[in-house]
Amino acid sequence: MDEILVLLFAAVALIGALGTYLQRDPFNKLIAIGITYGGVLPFIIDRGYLDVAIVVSLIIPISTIIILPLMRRDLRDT
Amino acid sequence: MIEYLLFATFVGLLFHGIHRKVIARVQGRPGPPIWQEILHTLKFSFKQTWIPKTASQALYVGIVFVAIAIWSGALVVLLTGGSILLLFGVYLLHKIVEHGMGLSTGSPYTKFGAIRSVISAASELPLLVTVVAIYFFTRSLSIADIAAYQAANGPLLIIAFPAAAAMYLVILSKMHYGPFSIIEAKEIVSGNLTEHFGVWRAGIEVAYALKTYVLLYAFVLIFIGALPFWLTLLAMLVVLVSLSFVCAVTPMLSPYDTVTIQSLATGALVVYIIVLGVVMG
Amino acid sequence: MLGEFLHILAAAAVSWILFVTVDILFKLPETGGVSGASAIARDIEAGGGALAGGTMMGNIVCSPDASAGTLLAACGVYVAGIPGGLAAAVLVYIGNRICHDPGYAGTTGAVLATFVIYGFTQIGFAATDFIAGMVIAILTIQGLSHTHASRLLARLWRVRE
Amino acid sequence: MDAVTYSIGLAVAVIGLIIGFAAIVREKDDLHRVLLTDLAEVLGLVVIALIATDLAEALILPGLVVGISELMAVSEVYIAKEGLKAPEGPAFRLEVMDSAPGILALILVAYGIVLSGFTGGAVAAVGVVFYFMCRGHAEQFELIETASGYAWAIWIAAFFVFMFLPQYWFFGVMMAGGAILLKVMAKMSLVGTMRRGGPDV
Amino acid sequence: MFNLPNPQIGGPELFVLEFGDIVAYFSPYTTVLFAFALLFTIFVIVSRPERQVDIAFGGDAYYTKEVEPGLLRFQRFMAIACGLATLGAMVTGDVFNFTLFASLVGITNIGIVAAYRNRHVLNAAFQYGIVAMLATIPLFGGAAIVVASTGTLSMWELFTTAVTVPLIAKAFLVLGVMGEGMAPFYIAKAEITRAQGAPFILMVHVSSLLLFLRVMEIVISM
Amino acid sequence: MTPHRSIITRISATISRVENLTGLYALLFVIVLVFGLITLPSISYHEDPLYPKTLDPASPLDPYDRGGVPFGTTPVKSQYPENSPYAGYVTAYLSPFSQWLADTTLHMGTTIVAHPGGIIDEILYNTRGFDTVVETSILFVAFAIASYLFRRDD
Amino acid sequence: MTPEFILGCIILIIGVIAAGFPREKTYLSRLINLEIPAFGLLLIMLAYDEMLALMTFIAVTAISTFVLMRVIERKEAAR
Amino acid sequence: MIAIYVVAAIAVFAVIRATIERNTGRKLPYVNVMNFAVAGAVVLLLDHPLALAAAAAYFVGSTLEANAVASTYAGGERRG
Repeated sequence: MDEILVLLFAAVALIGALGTYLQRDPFNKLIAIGITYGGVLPFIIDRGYLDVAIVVSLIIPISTIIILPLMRRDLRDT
Repeated sequence: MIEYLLFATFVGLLFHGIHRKVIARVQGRPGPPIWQEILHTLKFSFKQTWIPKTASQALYVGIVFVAIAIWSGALVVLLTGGSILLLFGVYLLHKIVEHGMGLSTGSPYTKFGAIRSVISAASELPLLVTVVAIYFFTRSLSIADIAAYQAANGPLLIIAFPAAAAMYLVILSKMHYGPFSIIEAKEIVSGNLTEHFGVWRAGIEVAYALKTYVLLYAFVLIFIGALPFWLTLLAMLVVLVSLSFVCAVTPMLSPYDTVTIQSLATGALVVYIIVLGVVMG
Repeated sequence: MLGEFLHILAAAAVSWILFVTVDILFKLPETGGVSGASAIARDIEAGGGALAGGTMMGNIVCSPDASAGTLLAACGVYVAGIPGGLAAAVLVYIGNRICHDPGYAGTTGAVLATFVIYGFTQIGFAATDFIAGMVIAILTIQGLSHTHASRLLARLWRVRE
Repeated sequence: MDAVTYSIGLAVAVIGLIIGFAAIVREKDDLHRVLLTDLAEVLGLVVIALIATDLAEALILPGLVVGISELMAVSEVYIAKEGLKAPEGPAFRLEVMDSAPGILALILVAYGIVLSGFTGGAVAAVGVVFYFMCRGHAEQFELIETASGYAWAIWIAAFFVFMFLPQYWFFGVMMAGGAILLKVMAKMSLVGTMRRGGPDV
Repeated sequence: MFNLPNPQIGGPELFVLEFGDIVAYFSPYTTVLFAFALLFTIFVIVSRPERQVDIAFGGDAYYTKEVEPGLLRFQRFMAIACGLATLGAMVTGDVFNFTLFASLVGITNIGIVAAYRNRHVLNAAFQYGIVAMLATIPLFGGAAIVVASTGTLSMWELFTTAVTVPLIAKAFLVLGVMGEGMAPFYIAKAEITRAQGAPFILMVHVSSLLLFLRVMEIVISM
Repeated sequence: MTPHRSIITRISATISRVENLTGLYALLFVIVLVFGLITLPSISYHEDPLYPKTLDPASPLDPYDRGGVPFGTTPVKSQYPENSPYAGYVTAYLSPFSQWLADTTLHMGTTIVAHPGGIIDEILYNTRGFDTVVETSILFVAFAIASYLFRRDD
Repeated sequence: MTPEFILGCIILIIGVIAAGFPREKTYLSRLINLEIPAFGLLLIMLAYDEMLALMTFIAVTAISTFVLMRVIERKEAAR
Repeated sequence: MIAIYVVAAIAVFAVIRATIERNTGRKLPYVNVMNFAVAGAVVLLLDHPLALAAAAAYFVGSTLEANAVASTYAGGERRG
């Protein structure tokens, strides 16, 4: 991975992290968390730890789904 | 050793009597005779004894023996020139005795005493700071080494005055009728001593006498140095009388105020130690 | 450099045609597979797009469809040739099941794309061209203008009907 | 890693700790405090991670498990203290909650068993928790607890094999790895069963 | 082969127990602490809890609270675990091992008091729990800084004069033990003390004080 | 309460509330940290650590390849090697399954080493096994508390 | 000093600020913000090649998210 | 190899679009583009059969995430 790629993927991760912080809507925050992981994954791959990448790729969505019951409409609207 | 223990108990009880007498005289009362506490202990030894029905029995009885054992142990440590860290340990463990006495009976008054004992745990901290400060000077915590250091460099009372003040505060907070003795305040009857009567009370009196003896002895030994025996006793008496004066003229503080004052004193001493550490490298 | 770039653009066109065809054949614009896809469709329609196109876009977001099949098949062909492409098809199948997708657009797309891409590699294209091409193709649908993309897809869907 | 990296990392960790603990100082709500405690755990792990040797990992693994188990206990105390009840009304459902848990839990549990040890236990537990969360469960507390109790005993036995009969180290490794896997997984999966009371969900 | 480098603080070592890299030791100081912890663990095992007397206001009525058997069993289990953890913390010869024992003490302390239904006690237990969790950070962080800056965790090496431990690591360790055992911040503990079950509640105090004593020895020696 | 309270009374009022405990502890920690931040430059990394890492990207065991022969010795830099006579045996051990993985793939090092046997297990179970005993006990106790509280109302 | 390490430190600090002082002080937004420092730590562990720790950490984060979610769910339901 | 730069640039572009878009429903397609790009980048970075599995795992995982978020956004499963 050369400097350009590092910068590009780091930009993805940073935009994701800042987006998570700055956005107010919880859905948008969760989406930004997904973006952050999209920026982080190439770094794991680049070091060659594919098994870790696979497992982490599966667990991150699970932890997002775990948060979702807090955002159900019927609960939030009332 | 046994005879020394008996002697220490006797002297400690006598000190308690002197303490009461001095306070009374300062406050303009006649006061009890100075052997009152000895008589007290003897009286308790022959009174009827049982265990309250609500108490946690093993703990209720066991704690008395623990109290006597730890202070006897502390005296042995002092006499054999052991580590003052151990002395500090015994002092902290005394806290457990106070809690245990109060908690084991089931009576609300003793419980309040125990709770106040828990609250006032900050009273141990100055002693800890004392230990650390002494270590800074002597580079050793064994009493023999400290005595040797003082023989060479003069008493620590002068060299490390704040540490001595801290230890003085510690002894003060354990004296009866003092500003910090919230545990035995009269609004909660006798605090955690309320339900221990008869032989148990006598045992506790013995332990407390040993405690007073050990603390005063340690103060003299650590901050003034190894003196001849009679001179040591005299120095202890002087320290005691000064403590009695303080106790006589200060009101008892409210429970949390004692914590605040002791913590602030500890904080000041921590600053002192940091300064020491910076200055002495 | 320029040649490779042209290759990528050509590959993008090929993949675009491939996955749009397969998706429309499998009736992706008809209904949202899950409630989320319908919600995306509604939002796109509210933003000025067409509902049928929005539904297809929602379905693409919510489950691996033919576009994902094409991408993974390209990846599979790149790392391991035809067997890699077929393995990618299996993975897409599992992905479909995980994402509660009743259809087989993704799997079919992956198998088809495997052979198409393999064929193109024989005539001078590289599999990497198809990976980049597929990303460009999906960018044109999902990432440039939802309004226009959804209208375009809706028009194609009317042709199919 | 070189010394410069360590200094920078430590400075970052300390600054982070200052920010995080300043937030705790200002926080008055108890549940927010629990959340911030979780943040502080992460920062504590950063300090350990900076050691950068194999020892660091051996220290992180217990640290992680200690953190999650204390979090579990404290949150349960919080629920008891506030007298909170499980939410009424229909359970939260998504389409993917029918399809995903089975496959993902299978993958994660199988992989966790391959991994074994702390890591395997945690990974497998995520699968099990996810499954229980989405699918509901039948309460089998006693069974799971018994299993983990035995696992604990097995691990202690394995430890003594290492200490006193080191020539059987191979046996010890297998016992310890398996027992910890079982223990961590069993304990953590209890979390998943705790979400809703009653077996009818 | 093992010689305690600083007998002037806690006395010379009496007995050494080797668990791989973790070498536990008994010096006169730690032996006394160990014996004390053992004594109170035995108290916990043999004694029944007291029955608290409640006085109803506005009358002469008073009654003794009954002890719930399930609660009693749970508390006794927690208190024994706490005692064992304290025993371990007293003799261990490894900094990280010590911090682990300290956090075990912290969590068992929460367990002893968390079982009550009294809201005030539970609130105190919760606040205490939060502090105990926060305290794991300085504890483990302190151990981590020790190992990173000196390259070892064994007290046998750290106590030698050749190894200097950073001041912040020592401060972290003390702060961590203060949090786990609540040694000087007794506010939450005062609330806890109101709960029933004297031998078990006492274990909370015993463990925290002993931990504090031990960490002082470690920090002074380092 | 009198309107003029001394500073000591005010501090006492603050520390006597349980709810302020967390804040007080955190404040104390922040103070220590700020002091620590000043002393940070004096902390240097010890260059000769225990259990050092060696990385060999070409090895199938990548982040954990520490050399050695299976069922033989591997040099492991532990504190007291003489206390763990079999130190190093676990490091190089591969179970048949992980051996097969190691022979076939390159990027599965973590999986291979996590399967029992490997440097982390060496530390966790052998040289520093006592830690792991305590650690599992913490897990045990914490979950005992949680499940006791959870089930009490049933 | 690898790029992973620098990126990890930056994300860690962003995350600590985000979780410590979220823009909207709700349980939910803080819970989501807690994921950011987790990514920072992930990158730092990656920089030091601590893969087993990384994997365990991610798994444990998911479980602790679940634990917190469960408490928050009850708390919100009680309001 | 120009492909990977193209892919990474598209990822950044998509992320920026996604971040400035306010509507959640219209945000998700942009994120979807990023998922495609990152999954492609994974394989382009490391040419190995397992990389395919990693790309698929990432892609499926993030699709699942988007699916779940969108469904919750829509109000959960309809019930009769």
